[in-house]
Amino acid sequence: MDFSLTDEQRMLKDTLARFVADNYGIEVRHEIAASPEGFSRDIWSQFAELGIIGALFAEADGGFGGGGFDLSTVFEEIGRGLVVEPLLASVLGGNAIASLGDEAQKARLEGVIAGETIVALAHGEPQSRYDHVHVETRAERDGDGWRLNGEKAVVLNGDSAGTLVVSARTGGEVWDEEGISLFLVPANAEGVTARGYPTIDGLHAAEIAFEAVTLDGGALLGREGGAFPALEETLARGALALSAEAIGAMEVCRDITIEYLKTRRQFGVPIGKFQALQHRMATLLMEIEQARSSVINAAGCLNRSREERELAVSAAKAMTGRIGRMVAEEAIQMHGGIAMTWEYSLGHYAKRLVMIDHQFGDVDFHTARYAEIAAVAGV
Amino acid sequence: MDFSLTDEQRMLKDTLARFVADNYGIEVRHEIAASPEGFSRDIWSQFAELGIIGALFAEADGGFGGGGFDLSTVFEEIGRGLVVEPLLASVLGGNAIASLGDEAQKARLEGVIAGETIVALAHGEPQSRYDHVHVETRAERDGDGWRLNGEKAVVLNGDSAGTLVVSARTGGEVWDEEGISLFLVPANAEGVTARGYPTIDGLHAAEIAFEAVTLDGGALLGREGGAFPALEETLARGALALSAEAIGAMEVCRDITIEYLKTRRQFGVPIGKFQALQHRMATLLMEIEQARSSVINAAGCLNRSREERELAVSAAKAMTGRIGRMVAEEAIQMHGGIAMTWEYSLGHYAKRLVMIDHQFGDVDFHTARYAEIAAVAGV
Amino acid sequence: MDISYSAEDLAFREKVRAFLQERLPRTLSEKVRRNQHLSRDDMEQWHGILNDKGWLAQDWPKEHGGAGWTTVQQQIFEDEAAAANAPRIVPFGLKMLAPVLMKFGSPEQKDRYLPRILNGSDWWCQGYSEPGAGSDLASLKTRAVRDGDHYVVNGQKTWTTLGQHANKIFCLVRTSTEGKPQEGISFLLIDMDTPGITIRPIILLEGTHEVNEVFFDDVRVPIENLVGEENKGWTYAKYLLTHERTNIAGVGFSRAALAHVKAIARDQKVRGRPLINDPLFAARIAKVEMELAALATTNLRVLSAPDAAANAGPISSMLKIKGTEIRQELNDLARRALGPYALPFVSEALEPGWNGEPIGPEDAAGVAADYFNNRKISIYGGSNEVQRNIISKMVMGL
Amino acid sequence: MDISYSAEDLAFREKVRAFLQERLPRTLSEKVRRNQHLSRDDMEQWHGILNDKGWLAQDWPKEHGGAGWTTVQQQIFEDEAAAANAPRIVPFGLKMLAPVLMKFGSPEQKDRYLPRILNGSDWWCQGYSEPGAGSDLASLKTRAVRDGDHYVVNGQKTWTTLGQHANKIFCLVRTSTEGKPQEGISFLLIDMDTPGITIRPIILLEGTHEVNEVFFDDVRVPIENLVGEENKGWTYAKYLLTHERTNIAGVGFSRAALAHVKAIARDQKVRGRPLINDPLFAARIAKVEMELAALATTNLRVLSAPDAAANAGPISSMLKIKGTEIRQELNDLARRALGPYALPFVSEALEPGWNGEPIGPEDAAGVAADYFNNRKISIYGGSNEVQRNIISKMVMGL
Repeated sequence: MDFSLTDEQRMLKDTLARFVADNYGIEVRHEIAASPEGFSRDIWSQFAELGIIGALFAEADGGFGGGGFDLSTVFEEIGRGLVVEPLLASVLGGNAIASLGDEAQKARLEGVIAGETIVALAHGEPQSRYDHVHVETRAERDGDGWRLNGEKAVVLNGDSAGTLVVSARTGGEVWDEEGISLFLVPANAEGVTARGYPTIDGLHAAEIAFEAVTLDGGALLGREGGAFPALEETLARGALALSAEAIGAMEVCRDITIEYLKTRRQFGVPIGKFQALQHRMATLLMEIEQARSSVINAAGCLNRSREERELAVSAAKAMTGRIGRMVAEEAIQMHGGIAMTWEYSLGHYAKRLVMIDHQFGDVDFHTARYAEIAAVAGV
Repeated sequence: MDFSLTDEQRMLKDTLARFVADNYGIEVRHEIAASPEGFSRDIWSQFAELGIIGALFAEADGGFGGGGFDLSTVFEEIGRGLVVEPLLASVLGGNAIASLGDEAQKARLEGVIAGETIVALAHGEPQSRYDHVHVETRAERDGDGWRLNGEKAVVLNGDSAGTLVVSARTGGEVWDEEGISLFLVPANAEGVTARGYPTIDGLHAAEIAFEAVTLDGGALLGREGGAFPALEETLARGALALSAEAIGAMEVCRDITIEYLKTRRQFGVPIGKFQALQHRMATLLMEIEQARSSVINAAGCLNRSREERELAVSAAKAMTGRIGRMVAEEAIQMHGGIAMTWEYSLGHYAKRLVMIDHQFGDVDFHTARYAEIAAVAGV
Repeated sequence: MDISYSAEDLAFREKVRAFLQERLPRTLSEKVRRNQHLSRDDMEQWHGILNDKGWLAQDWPKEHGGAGWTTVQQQIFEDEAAAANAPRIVPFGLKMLAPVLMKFGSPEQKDRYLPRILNGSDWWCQGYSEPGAGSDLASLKTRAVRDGDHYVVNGQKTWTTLGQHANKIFCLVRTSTEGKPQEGISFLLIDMDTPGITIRPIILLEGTHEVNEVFFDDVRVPIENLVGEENKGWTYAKYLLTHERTNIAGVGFSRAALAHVKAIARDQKVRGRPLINDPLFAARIAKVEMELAALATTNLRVLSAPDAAANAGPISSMLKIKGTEIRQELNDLARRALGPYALPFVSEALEPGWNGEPIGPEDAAGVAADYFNNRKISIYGGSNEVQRNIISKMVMGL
Repeated sequence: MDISYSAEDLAFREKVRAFLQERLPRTLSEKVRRNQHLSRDDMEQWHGILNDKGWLAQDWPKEHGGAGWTTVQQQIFEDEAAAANAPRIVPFGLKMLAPVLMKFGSPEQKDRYLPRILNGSDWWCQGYSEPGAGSDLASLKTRAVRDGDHYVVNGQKTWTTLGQHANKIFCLVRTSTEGKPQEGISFLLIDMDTPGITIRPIILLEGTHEVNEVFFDDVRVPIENLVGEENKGWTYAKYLLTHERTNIAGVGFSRAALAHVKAIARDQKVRGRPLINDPLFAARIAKVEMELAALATTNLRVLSAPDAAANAGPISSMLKIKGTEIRQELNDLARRALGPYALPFVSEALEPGWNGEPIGPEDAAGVAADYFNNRKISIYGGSNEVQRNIISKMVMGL
């Protein structure tokens, strides 16, 4: 048992933290978030140079990391810096390619890790909500290739990606695990329409329609109809990354709030002298430690059995979802009016924290899912 | 709209409160609770003389009350005094007889109201949990009469009642509304075995077995298989009574705790000066007011449509269940050690409050039930 | 006891419903339903319609042109108006300044200002809060120094809601530093176009412009604009707080919000089944629905109690806390119900006149923004922490 | 990072399991499983078995006859022992007095008392709390006045757990009223059979006798029974609080409690379906199960951190609060799960040797009582409110 980072992870963490401190202040961040793509290609290639993107992938795939604690280390700092660059999209799209791709397909990862290619995972659909297996988009055999029809919803960075990894049903019914395939689709393919938009927490996403999109045989990732296990593992990585990002954002909220409680005076004393606020702050501290432990569990279980992994990941996502909302709401409330303003950074952290719960499964979804998996496992 | 008690209700309330103050101190109450029957026949006949039992029944049934606010007025005082007399059993058994009985059967109510006959409703079963329709006990035609087989669980005052009102299935399957009948069963009938016991909050209940109990034709209350509507309304009265009882107990906990916060000193000041405790106490105050409002709603809807009544009753039971637990736990916690002792009255109120949630449906049961009824009603 | 409305109240409710159906413009109710921002014209249009009917100043006595409604009638109107997605009445002139003027203003002030509030000639905003003062109003620093026939005002106000539309501001200013902090405060009426006043928008965390900072730099205010006596302003401001009893709980708004949550939850599907039938989500809705039904009764108990005035302080505090908790919970449920579609945020979609195609469910655009925006309601008007302090002191004597 | 146990720890766990399987008497584990009360003989039997194996004094160094286990090993034992329904080790002599003696006691005190703790000759109880002092230990009033070779002790202690079985008590007593309240406190060892001591049971709200009041009336205590220096007792008592790190979180007990809840919820049925599959109940279980998994890791993070000693105060506070919250939630779920069968309370069923037929589910008898009894765990040993104060001061500097 060892709860300390490796030297590499500590270096990675320091590098990213320093970069954010030097180049990614909140004003810069707002400007980038408001730009047409919602991220900065320039910063993105610097991330590549610093090895941040590479840290998300295993050596076998051209990276130098890719483990659970590599992900959690990077995303914790992403959360701390409110970074809007397409890291999560890269984890999702990149991992699907890494898991299922043949050598030719995996060659794209070089461009991803070099910061040249943006990939996105187009999986969620207008009716799927958080359901991992809900796929209505269909791919039909068309000669040696495929014809793709369907709609994908809230695809992170889907308006900027050069390559979309698209889930589509090649068999089975809407909620079957079997029959889901993943395809590599060039964003500029005929019949692909992406409508990009900002999200309330400063990210970018897109609604993407596929109308009779023709794909060649090399577009299929892995076995026809057999993509679900890799997709599930990819979503687990996404959920872990989001949970770790939440930890970083929570800790910033915590620190800003403690500082405010110490300096802000009311009725003649620092408001941190009010015991009601002290006790609520103490509760937040504990809850954040609990959330951190849940993320450690998830990172540590990423390579264990499906059941252990999914239990730990659902626990982390449910706990960070619940505690993230609590931290966001309590930090604003304990501040009062100032935290309601755009100018004060806290509100932006709060928005991100609350919205993380809307990505890849919220508290209720993952709580029910945990209960189901535990019931099946009989634990 | 009028939120004040009628003169009669106010008199009833004062009478009962004065009687409890004079004759039902906590030590007396403990003694009565520890006695073999778990209540006092002597006190019970005084209740009858004072009109407390009569207030639970309509004039047409020989009482002088029976409305929702009559029930809530009496039971609030019962809660305040931690009274263990068989009032709830009388409401349940008595109301079933009043609703369904023919003239001959209803004649028993005179004895009930006079404090001479104890009735009990034997409805819950070892497997039924809180489910109103779950009846496995069976009654089969036997000549002009019936033969009854089955087991009833946690029957309030079932070990002291002279007459048991027993639900049994004369048709349908285990969870059908149709097919449930109610029977009047003499407690000393051949084949009836009651095993009485105290409950943790000071009441008395019994497990009752019916083995080939022979009943004559006059034992059936109302239409064969058609007892459910009256049974449901009876259980609604029971839930209302319990909710009102909870209000009384909560208010006592509140008052004891406020008093303690004012007088108990720690670190040189009354502990009520600690803001964290002040805010928690303020929360309890509000929650209790909300619970009271939910009980007013239930009492006011008792005679409205089935849907309005059941929504309001489930809301009251769910809210008093949740808030009752909160008040019990918080009052103990804010006191500290002293509240953990038998000698201090608070703990006994806390036990009753928590256990009320185990009678006729807990928070989860009534929350889910509320949601179901609302969904069907489309409100 | 009787929890039913009287026949008169029921008839009144019918009248209100009929009025709303007939006179509330659909252009307005649609904006409200979709959480779109209302323009100044929108708000003035609705005020005008109400004023034509004599229903704008609902709690004013008839001699001042008010409707003279009972508190229960006012509550009925609020409930129905919210259910019909009517715009809220802008309260600063009608509900905050007017009662103070009626009680403490000079005859000239009443004659001059009350009609202009009614007919929309004046748009008032409130100058109470200051940077660094927050819920501790007694510590305010904006000074007014007597200079001949004028006060000279210097200082800064903040959180001035809809100040960007206002031509008038009523202010608490410090006219003395002697005695307790509350004792040197006066209540001044100020023209927003007086030289020396600047107004600066404060953008809220979700990007909207509702509140402002107002700066006073040697602003000369005629002494006849003083309300009541000098140094008694704290009394007048407190009068308002204890006077205000209707609609603190916001029951009508919460009912409308609940209906919205249910509409979303019927539309959203989980494995083909409406979200509203998902056991966990259904329980969340049921819980808040039960709370709201109780709050409606708590509210009516307060409104109809004969001793309500005496208890108004702490009981208002309870209604404020529970009311905001419930509303915030409903805002939370609405965003939860949307799932991933809470994320898209096309801010133009919230502006008047936007006609683009929505992303995701039809009225999803403002839901997440509304959730964040409404974090304010437990902060402003005396934070819920200050309300709990009041309850501790006044009800419990702690 | 690596969240797996080392090979050595896993091997240790196997050894503990094998031992428990072999040596834990089923008569004891059955009583624990059913929340029955343990007699003095029961507890002594288990201590004896552990002592035979050399595992009784787990955190003592080997030179004193301890097992010399690491904190992680101690935690593993606690987890496994709880899972096997082993009785808890009575901590007063072994875990509370012994560390103080080892650090501050005289050589004679160590030689005399430590072996007697190990072999069960002495049963110690703790004399810290006083009526009216509660979590504010520094205000204690029991006086010890020097008189020749003795202290004369007068006063009263309370909440003395299992004092009815004890022949010795270690006490904090006031030997001086000068300086700060903490400064005049001394740490005394007292024979329970000294003339002038009376013990009176305190019955808890659910009817059990666990704690006592102890009265001191001119009790003469030899001065060699003073531990360390006069007036330094507060330092020794605090040493204990910061020293104690293992099993504050009670992870093992909570795991056993969770297993019990699940067993009940599999047995109970809702419309024929196990309660454990009811969506609301399943969500309640899942929530606390996730919390518990996180707490186990929080606990291990603390135990394995190199700087743990420095942080022990506030971090112990966190583990105490979360640990008790989770355990109380599990007690709550167990009583909920039973439905109406939480009500019956046949107190004899909790006594050793009862052989009657249970009412309702087989091991329901002690569930509600246990829920009420365990309200104490967030009160004693420094209430959770005091723990939050500690966190505010030490971690946040508030």
